Amino acid sequence: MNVLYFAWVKEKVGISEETVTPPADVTTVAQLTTWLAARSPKHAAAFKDARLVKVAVDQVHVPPSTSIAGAREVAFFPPVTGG
Amino acid sequence: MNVLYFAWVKEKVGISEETVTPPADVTTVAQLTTWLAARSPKHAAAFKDARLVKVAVDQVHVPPSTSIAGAREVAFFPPVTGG
Amino acid sequence: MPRSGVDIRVQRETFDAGAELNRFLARNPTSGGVASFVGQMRDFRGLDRADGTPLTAMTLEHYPGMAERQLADVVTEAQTRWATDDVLVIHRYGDFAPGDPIVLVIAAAAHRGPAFDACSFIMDWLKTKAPFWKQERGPDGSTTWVEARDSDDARAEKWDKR
Amino acid sequence: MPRSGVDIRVQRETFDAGAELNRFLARNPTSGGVASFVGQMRDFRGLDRADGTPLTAMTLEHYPGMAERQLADVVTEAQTRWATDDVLVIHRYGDFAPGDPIVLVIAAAAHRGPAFDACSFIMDWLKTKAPFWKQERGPDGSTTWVEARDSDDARAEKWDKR
Repeated sequence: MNVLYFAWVKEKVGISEETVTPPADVTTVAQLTTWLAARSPKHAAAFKDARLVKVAVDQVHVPPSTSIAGAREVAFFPPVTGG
Repeated sequence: MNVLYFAWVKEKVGISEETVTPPADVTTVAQLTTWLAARSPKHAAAFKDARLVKVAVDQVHVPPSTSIAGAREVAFFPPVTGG
Repeated sequence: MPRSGVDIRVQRETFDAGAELNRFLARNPTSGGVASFVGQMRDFRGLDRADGTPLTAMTLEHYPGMAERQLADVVTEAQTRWATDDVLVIHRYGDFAPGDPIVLVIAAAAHRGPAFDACSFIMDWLKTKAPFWKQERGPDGSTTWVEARDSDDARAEKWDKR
Repeated sequence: MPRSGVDIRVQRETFDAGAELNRFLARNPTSGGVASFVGQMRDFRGLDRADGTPLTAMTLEHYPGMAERQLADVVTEAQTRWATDDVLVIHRYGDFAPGDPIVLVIAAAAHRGPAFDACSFIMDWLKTKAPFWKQERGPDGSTTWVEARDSDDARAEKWDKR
């Protein structure tokens, strides 16, 4: 699974992209977030307040309860501020 | 007093402008309208349904009860349809 | 803050909407939001083309002097209600063919809310206050004075109910 | 009626708002109403210049692919809600100086109501859905990621309460 980070989430994690293989018991976005946060102190800092981090699965905004089954690309980022 | 007509009011009256001197007992827009309507059959046709005709005194929209004391220019026209 | 700019023109000649927009943007470079509206002559009468009857030409009559004055009053009212940086209004009169531009309104403000509101308000109010009258011509040569629409009155009045 | 046109571009290069508006008008000659919005980089942070702090530069990061996709979804939603003839959206990313254009939205419809509504709706929704992030730079060189504004969420949500 390809994981992308944007804006200050990217700065905190320190990388813009990584390929991960979460264990089988990680089935939702919320569980993936918890699992990623345990990967390094930088990941932990980025996900410290998970409510501030928005998620898109395969380029669609989703809530934390969403399944990640079959997901190819999961992105984490702050609330958007374009326009 | 200069009286102006626009759009279909002008077409019905048959002229775009005339100078009139109403008698002293004609003091409001409503009375002026009644007095003008009596000037000719064409005037009568234009003012047949006076509610359809809007009035401006010195280029400001006014209701029929408005005084015409001191008015230099009174205009009669249909509801506006620009834009 | 300098007082909001104002540019109001009532003219027979056509206008170049894109060139006007670019000139307006150039003199308001740091207004965060610039909203604009172009009204063009439709080629049909009615709410949509499928149900409408075709139009071939239009004449816009106006009341010189009062037209400029009413547009200025409408713009002043908008500037009282919203913190605009600049406003442009061009309203044409005379003869039109389908597709010809009739009116252009542009409003600049720090943020998009007041820019959109001021622009939309000016269009709604000028529709019921500025002394212009449309006479449409159909394919058979017949002419009709356009009747004022209740929906325009309703749109103009809704600004007082906010 | 043909299906509404759509032109969506996510690009680093600047755009010429006036030229885009004129091209858009040229291909929609008989749309009665064409509403547009240009967003430009402000030279201050905050609600108005008097209370704000100065800005010297900005970087807009975006999520390639998802940005185009979200903009397309927002435009489709607008076209579902209003009978638009054509819609254009250009959203830039990369580095900006104060006054630089960021976003352009143009909507054409038979009448001004749907044109204004579609244009304003697209701006409100893209503000909360399209994956772009602004990082502002002040005169001292310090950078700040812009925080999402509650007022933007409120504006986006108000379209569902109409």
